[in-house]
Amino acid sequence: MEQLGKLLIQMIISGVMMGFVFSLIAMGLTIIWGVMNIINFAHGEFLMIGMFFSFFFFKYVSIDPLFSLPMVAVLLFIIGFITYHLLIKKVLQGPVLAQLVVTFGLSIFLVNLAVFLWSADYRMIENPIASGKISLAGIAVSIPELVASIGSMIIGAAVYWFIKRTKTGMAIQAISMDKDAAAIMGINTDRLNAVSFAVGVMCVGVAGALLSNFYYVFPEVGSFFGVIAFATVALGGFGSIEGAMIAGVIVGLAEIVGGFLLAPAYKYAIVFAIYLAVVLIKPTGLKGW
Amino acid sequence: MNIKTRHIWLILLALFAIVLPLILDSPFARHVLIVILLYSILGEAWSILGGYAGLLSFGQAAFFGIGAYTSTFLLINWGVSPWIGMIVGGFLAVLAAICLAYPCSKLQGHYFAIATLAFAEGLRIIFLNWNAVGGARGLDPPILPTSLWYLEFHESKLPYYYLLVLFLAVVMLAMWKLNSSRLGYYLRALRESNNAAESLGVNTKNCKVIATCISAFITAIAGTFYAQYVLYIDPASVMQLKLSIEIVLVTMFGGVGTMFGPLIGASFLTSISEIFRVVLGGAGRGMDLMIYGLLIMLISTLKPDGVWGLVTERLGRRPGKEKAKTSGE
Amino acid sequence: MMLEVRDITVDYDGVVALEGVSFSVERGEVVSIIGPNGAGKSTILRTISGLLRAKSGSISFKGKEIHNLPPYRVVEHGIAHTMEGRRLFGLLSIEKNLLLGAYTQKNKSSIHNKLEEIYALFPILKERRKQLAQTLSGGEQQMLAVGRSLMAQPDLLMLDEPSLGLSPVLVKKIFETVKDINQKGMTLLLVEQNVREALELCNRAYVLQTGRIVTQGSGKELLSSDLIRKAYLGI
Amino acid sequence: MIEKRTEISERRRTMFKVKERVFSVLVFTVVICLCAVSLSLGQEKVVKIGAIYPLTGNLASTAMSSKRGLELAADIVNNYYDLDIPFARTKGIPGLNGAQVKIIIGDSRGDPKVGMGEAERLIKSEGCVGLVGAYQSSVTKTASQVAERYGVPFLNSDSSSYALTARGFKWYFRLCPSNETWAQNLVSFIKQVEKEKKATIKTLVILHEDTEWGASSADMQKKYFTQAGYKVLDVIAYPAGATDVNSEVLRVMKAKPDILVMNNYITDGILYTRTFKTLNYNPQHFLTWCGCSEPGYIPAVGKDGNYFFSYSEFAPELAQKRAVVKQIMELYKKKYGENINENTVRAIPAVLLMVDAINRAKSTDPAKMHKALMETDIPADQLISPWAGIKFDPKTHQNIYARYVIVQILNQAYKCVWPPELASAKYVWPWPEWNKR
Repeated sequence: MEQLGKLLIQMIISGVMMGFVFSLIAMGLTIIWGVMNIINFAHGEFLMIGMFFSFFFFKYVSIDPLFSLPMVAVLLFIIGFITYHLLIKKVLQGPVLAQLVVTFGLSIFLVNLAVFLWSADYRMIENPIASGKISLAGIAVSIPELVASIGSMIIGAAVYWFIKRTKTGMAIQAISMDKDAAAIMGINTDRLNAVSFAVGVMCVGVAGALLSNFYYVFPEVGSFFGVIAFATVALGGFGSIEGAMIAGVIVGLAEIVGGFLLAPAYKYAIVFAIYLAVVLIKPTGLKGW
Repeated sequence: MNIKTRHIWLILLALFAIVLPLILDSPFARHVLIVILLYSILGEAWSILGGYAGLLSFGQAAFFGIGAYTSTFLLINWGVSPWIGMIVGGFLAVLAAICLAYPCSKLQGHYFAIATLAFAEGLRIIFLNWNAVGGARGLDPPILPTSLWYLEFHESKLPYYYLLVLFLAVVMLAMWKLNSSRLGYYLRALRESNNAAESLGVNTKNCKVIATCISAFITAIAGTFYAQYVLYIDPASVMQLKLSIEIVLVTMFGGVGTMFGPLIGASFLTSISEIFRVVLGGAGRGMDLMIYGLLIMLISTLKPDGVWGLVTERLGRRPGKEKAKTSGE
Repeated sequence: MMLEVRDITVDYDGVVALEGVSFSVERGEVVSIIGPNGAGKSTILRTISGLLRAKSGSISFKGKEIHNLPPYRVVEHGIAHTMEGRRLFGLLSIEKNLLLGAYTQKNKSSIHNKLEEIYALFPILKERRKQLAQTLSGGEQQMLAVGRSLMAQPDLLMLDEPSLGLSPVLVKKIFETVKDINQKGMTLLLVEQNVREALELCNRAYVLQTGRIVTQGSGKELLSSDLIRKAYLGI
Repeated sequence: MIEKRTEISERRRTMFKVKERVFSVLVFTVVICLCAVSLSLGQEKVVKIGAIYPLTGNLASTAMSSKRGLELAADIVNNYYDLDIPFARTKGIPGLNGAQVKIIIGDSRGDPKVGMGEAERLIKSEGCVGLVGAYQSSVTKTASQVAERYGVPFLNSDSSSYALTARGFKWYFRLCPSNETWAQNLVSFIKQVEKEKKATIKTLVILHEDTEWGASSADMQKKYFTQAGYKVLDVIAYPAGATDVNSEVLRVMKAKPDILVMNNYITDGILYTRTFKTLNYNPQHFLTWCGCSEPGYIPAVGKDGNYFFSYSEFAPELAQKRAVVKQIMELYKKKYGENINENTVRAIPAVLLMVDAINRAKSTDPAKMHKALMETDIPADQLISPWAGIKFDPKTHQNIYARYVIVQILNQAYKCVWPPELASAKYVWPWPEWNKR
């Protein structure tokens, strides 16, 4: 019994830690959705790019992922900004379906661009600063995961602060609630769309950089996180930042605790089942409107 | 232009469809044509939901998988003809569609989309671990002598091709009928606005459920065709999210809500993808899919109404009212 | 001439919404645009504020052409627009809604003064300033919408159906407020279906039908015109 | 009103006409493109061997290794090399007037349907006399069906699903061992450990990814371990490519097996290794399949990879016994700038056997090739794989001499520990605990 109790605590800790990373990924997606009303199917691919950048900084410039993080963030922000202007802007006024198609296309393109440039090999950052583990009373916490979850929490809090407390953030919220009303307040919606897209991409890129401390890097790594991110965002409520944060933790917990109690094979099925159960009761997710 | 000319065009089209595989006599070309037809049918079925009712489904693979699995399971275990299995599978898919659409009918926009995705992924995981249907090992339909009754043709691909042409024709006819029917009208009203449709007295819930059911039925039948054509199914090939997304892509690429959209989208995307794969895929550097993705992005930014819109505009015509509702006001 | 709209034509997806509409607003005036549902009244305001683009024609404000500007640039020129249905940011607090109204303003102390001014005008808003905008009643929401527009310190305020969905008492109150704002020197362009009140309030009015201006005149003239009496006042 | 209606229907009809025209133009374009593709692949006077591999997607890197193996084999056949291996010292196929061999690669994208189409294309449009491939068992299934239908040999050297040979196909031959062989090999190894190390091994847990390969391998392991009197406490399936494997490892820890038998791929292998270490999980030992033997594994986990047992189809130890193995390893390194790996080593014999069959048949006539293949009896010393030779079971067409070797990672290198005649190092048993290293 004591054994099981220990296992449970272990699982809850691991689940919550993983959950924070999911939260950050989902936050990026939800900002983009909230502001532009589009589902970014290439979201996971930006995660992949973040991971690759982090890996390259380590491999070729010998900068540890923890220290290259700000650079990765800036690079991803710029990539997001460019992507918005080259692609997203062009379809924003068009049919909803064109927006979906364009991000599908982007996703296929990015994965294979990565294969083309960097090959489909699996890579791993060897011995980053964040490595090893902490053991306390039989509960083990892996340091890279801990760093990733704390990092995600910090970045998540920063983005939350940016959205909720700054003037630009308030304008972004305004756009996500009512685009036209925001425009006639004097908000340059086009510019802020670009900013939000870039912030969204940055969030997921940073999550990628944090994951690269303990997760392998390869071109298709994003697809898996991407699907989980959709479910997380929808569970939290599209466009809701708080929702994304909470849902991320729920997904992390469901995956590990649910996987343990039911069967690991079904752990993602549990995540989807939770989503379905929640939207049947509250059609707009936990915190959506 | 009168009715007669229209009939002549239809007859020409039918003739074209009949003659095409005879000109393209390499089995690979015929294989590609069959894949195109399969995707066209799946696209038409998606179109009922996405194009007419404005309900984005990312879970078509669930229905496809149910169709493929049911007929194959019945064939393997009790030697039931796939024709019967097809109908049974269709009805099982309808059952699944009711289970999905009834509670989800109140979900709006992307919530519905993610719900279908969650449903399909959940179902895939269940099949992946369900040993009675082979689990991850998949199912191999027995290889029987060529017969129409068992839907297996080993000497030639033509029977598969013509059966699918016939199937597509029936589906398109049904779509055409649906378009001018009361249900079609309701569904279009639904696409424009849920509230408006309700205020017109449309029972939106029933409409959504019925649309999902029709779509699921057609998709499941296509699943049986797939199983009998490829003669191997597993959750990774018939229930994968990738398949659901390809179905959406094909339809949107061709142009949503048009009768020929899915066919055009499927022809275009499949042939482009196959050509790039054959020419560039051997290099193993992802170049084929890279160009494919680039092309999709280019067309969707330059011509958001799909290839259909590109062509109609080129000919000096607006895409008309069939195009999907734009976002916002 | 503060605002001059010359011969604008607007269409939605090929359906003509406005055809050759011209009118003007002088500084300090209240000008009403009245007309039935679907006549294109809101379209006029949306075109002026840059949300819609005119196919032809021109709009000038304080002598500058503004018809090619995006909405946020129009605001900078001094036009505030209170849209139909209030369009508040429901999940933000009242104060944040007001502050967003002053988005283009850079001077912090003047924003603060303006905020106090609005609170003085609508004391109820001050009382509830931390509440979410969506928790307000219809009348309060309308006050907030007007207050939010005023925060931009505009030269011209465009009000779209301010009385829509309000009880008669509140309608009266809103019109009093509008009059009050005007007396403090604000130029107003008012779109209303509440024809009598609108005409009583305004200096001049234009009557819009199926995208064209069919008649115009001072409020009093129109109130007594047969057309208006028959068509809108039911007399 | 009536006028208006006619106008509308007139417009609709014009639309319809336009649509038709557009449609035919589009389809016509497609047709032209397809024709162009099939024409551009004209006939040459060489023997073509078709190869189907998943060159796009997750397995692209693996498939690239295989592809290099095929090219290397073709190169050895076509040109003169001073190697002690058949067809190296001749140019081309001697039995066919020195005909050259050409490998035509088809990309399956890991999709059974695409693999099927590729088989059609390679056989009928390209005129390949035989097929090799296709890595994933699911693709091999559909592609070999096509080969069966057209009566063309399909030599499979990298799909392990036992179900493949159970179909009794006439034209399908498997050179490599199956997952059934692996299960048998594992049991023999464990029996040997019990004897040599005086270990008491009674229970095990089988962990497998939820793919065709993982599930069917687990089936076989469960069957053979149970038959041999061991107790399988749990068979745990988990989603391949999972983001986190804590729940899986905790479940294994709860079951407390003596040994953990794992069937996973490199990505999960890395994740598992780290999670085992974090949670300090130490059974008597780990037996892994694939996860720890892919080329990227050791660089990724470093020292933490030490002591894992893994399967292999390539034993570098062979280099000490057979000079040709060393030569090929060097040749490969020179040509591609990387070390040869088992995916490459697996691909080579498929091409060489195909050539051998043609050579003996003195023809590319399928029936004659089939006869030659059935008569195949290649001794071990002509191979670079650790198999005991190549000879096909007359019914299932499984290479009866195929076997795996078991390696252990020692000092971050794979050392062969089983079968005894190839063993080059003493294995470490039991597993050294994580915090005592």
